Amino acid sequence: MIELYVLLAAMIIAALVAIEIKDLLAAAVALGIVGFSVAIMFILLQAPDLAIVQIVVETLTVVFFAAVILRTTNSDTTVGGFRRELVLPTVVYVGFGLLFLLVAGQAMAGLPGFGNPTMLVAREYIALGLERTGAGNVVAAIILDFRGYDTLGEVTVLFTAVVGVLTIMRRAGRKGQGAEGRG
Amino acid sequence: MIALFACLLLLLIGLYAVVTKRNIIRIIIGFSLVEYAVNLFFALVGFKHNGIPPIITHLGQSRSNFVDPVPQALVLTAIVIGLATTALMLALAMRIYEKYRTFDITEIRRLKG
Amino acid sequence: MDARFVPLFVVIPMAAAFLIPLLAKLWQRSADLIANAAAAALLGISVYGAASLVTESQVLVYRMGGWAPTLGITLAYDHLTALVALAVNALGLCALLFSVRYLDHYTGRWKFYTLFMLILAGLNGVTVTGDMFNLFVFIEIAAVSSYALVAFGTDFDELEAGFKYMVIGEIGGTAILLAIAMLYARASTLNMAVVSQVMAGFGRTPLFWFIVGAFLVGFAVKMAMVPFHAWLPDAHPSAPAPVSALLSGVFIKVLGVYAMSRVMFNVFGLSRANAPAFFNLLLGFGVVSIVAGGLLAYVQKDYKRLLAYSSVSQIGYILIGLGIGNYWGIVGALFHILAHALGKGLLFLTAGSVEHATGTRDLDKLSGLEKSMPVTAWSYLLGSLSLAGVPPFAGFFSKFFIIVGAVSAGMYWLAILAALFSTVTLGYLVSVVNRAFFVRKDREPTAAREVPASMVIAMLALLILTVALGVGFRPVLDKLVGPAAQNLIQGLGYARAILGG
Amino acid sequence: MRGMSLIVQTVARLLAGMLFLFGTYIVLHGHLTPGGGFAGGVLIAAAFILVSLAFGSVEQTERNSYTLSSVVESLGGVLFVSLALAGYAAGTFFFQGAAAYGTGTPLRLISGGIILPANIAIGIKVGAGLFAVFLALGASRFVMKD
Repeated sequence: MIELYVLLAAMIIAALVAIEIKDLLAAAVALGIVGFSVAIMFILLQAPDLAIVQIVVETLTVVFFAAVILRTTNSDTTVGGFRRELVLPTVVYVGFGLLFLLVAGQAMAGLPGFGNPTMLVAREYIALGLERTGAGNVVAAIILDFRGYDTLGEVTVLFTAVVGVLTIMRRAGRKGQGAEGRG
Repeated sequence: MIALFACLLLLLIGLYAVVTKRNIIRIIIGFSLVEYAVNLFFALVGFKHNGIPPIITHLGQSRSNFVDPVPQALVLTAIVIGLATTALMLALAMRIYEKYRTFDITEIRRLKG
Repeated sequence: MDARFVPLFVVIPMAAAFLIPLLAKLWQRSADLIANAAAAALLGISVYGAASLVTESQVLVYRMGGWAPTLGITLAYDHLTALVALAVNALGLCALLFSVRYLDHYTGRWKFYTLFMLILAGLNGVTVTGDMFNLFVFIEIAAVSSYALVAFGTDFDELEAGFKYMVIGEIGGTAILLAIAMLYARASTLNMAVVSQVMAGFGRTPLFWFIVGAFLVGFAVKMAMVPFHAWLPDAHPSAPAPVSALLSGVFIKVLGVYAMSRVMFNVFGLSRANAPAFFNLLLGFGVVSIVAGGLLAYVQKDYKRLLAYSSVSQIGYILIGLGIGNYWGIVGALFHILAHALGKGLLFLTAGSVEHATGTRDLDKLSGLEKSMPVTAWSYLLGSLSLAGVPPFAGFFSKFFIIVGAVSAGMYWLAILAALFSTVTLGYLVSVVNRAFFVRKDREPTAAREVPASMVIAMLALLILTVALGVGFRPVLDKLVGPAAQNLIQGLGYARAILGG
Repeated sequence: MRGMSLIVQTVARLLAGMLFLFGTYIVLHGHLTPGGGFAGGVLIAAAFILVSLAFGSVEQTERNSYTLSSVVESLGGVLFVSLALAGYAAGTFFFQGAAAYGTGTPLRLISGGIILPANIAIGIKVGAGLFAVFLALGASRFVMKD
């Protein structure tokens, strides 16, 4: 499992780059690196379904980011250099983070050990998946048959977001309102 | 266990950007990081040592060492929801830029309280 | 009784949302028709469901796809569900009727209706679901459509409020997802009833409290309890008035209060007897919300912003009702969900009609509207009396029950505080009457005409419901709110009711 | 938006065809192999995005494809809901799966009951919806009409 840890380290470094680098386009690319590392991680975790979806979603996310950044600006004037007003929030936040990790560590001691899931319902899905739904891919059997209602919800969230994007991109929200401030 | 901690660390990095950064695009990037971290955490939960993907390729195949398929199904949904929210946030960010000509939230803040 | 009607709560608004974009291309105004018809159908099945529960009184369980509870997703319909569904769909129909003419100011009519139907789908989905992950999915449907609707006007403030709301709201959503991931890792199942049985076997470990805490943060953001309220006073005023009514009236209660009580009481089996610290925490948040929301509402100059801060304060009442944790406290909280949904929905609709008629919501610019807009003015006055807890309106009974609960639990200071702050509520709500509706000495009455008939009907319908709920509180209490409170108090008994035996 | 050079256009056309084909394959085999309606739908959207990037477009075509894709998206949604409703209307459960649609021959293309048609509906919906989002966010400087 050494490659898992190497990937995790790479992800954390890329994440730090993504939140600190000055150029927004580069930050979006760094975000893409994190996303693709997640996809590789999914392959290592024996989840090919997730890996495929993560790859295509990540590509699309970077395309969306690039589309927005190219239409607006890619320079971020708010990062870089030492800022006095950021010292206090950062210290407070680091304190909060350490506390969170401590509490989460306590809590995670109660989880079943890593690599030994309980698989209470999962066992039934695996046993019944092919016979009861006819699908060889157990994940597909779960998302579209056993828990198809969730997928209806998922598709609806996507539909909501699409309608939401179209709503927000209207030229003017109110009648008689000019297209002020646009260039 | 270390993998789960690394996930939470990634979550904290993303949350840091959301809380302290002042550039809208940077906040969205931070939010995406939080999302990845939670998805990865959920996927790690279903991992099984020496497991194989839960896909039956031929009849009569042994299914005893399949990894847990449930987190995979749920994370799939969560990834799609994440894409949807990111797209909506980007649309809002773009319209805000068109109105205010900046991504800096300290220059945008017109609402009080 | 047959549970076959339960999935219709989700199917009707969802199908309407998918159909509106198609049919609106052919005929613009079909969106009005479809949306109102769907909302009327939703209200119809809520009434039907509540009526049949009252006569037979049992939990209805619907198995999606016919799968048994551990395998598939189950929907559950009990008295609590019936109560919340009634509030959601009654207010939904009135708000949609109000929208028909209100939208004359806006562009993008079919987009508004599509998103509104999606909010209703999300809220109803959260109400009827009996599955942890499904809860998250439907919370996201409702939340994502509300982000877009808050920014519907696409003006400076609206976009900014939408973005702020979206970032804070999504952090809450992610907290809920993290909690579900942890919960699945331990319980290895997702059906609420089964989860509650499995988790009961593991005891109150640090993991248990971590999961409870993550859920609490998520729901606290959704219900805007102080100190997680920062988004609400921006988001609710920015939305179009019918959406503000829905958001303040039912959205924060379904996604926040209802979902939280369902998870905490029925899944984790928390009660004042076995987890006093958690309930004291709720009391603390409730008191802070009442005080901070009430005092901040006093200093607002914007009509809708004042109402938004008032919502924060009223959520506090619901929280202390739950936090008291005995029968009367919970009854008061649930009754307040109904009373506040109708009352605050009505007040936001009057705000919409004032804005529609005068083009402003700045209270310093309004004066003497009582003459020109009598229906709006009287709706506002009676609605605010109800919210402030003046008998015989609905709000009086909810606050009365909460005070009875506090006294019977021996928390006299809480009873005094609740009574005291209902006068504060009355103060800031009536100050609007003074400023906007009565003629002020130094100023001419604002020129305005009463709003069109459909908007008047929507306001009157809510007004009649508010009055009816107050005058006829007895049957509502006996048949609906009381059993709903028992649904929460039974705690882990919920699992037995769902799984049967 | 201006189109790109002839070489880019030719390559893009080829690639887009392959992407589209691959997306369709992934949609149709979602119940047998990894992937499914969502992954395939995104690939189909990507094929369209590639073409619109390489060829550029005039405002009118963009508007038409925006309208068309939002209509197709709604159609996909309606299709999915009616698949779910079919079992309900026929007197069994909402989202009735294999019991209503039959399991077919296991591990062949025509199997999996509701899963295959549902994947197709999702593929249509996701492909059209994400292309519409791309047009709204990124294409040329036109602004959405109502």
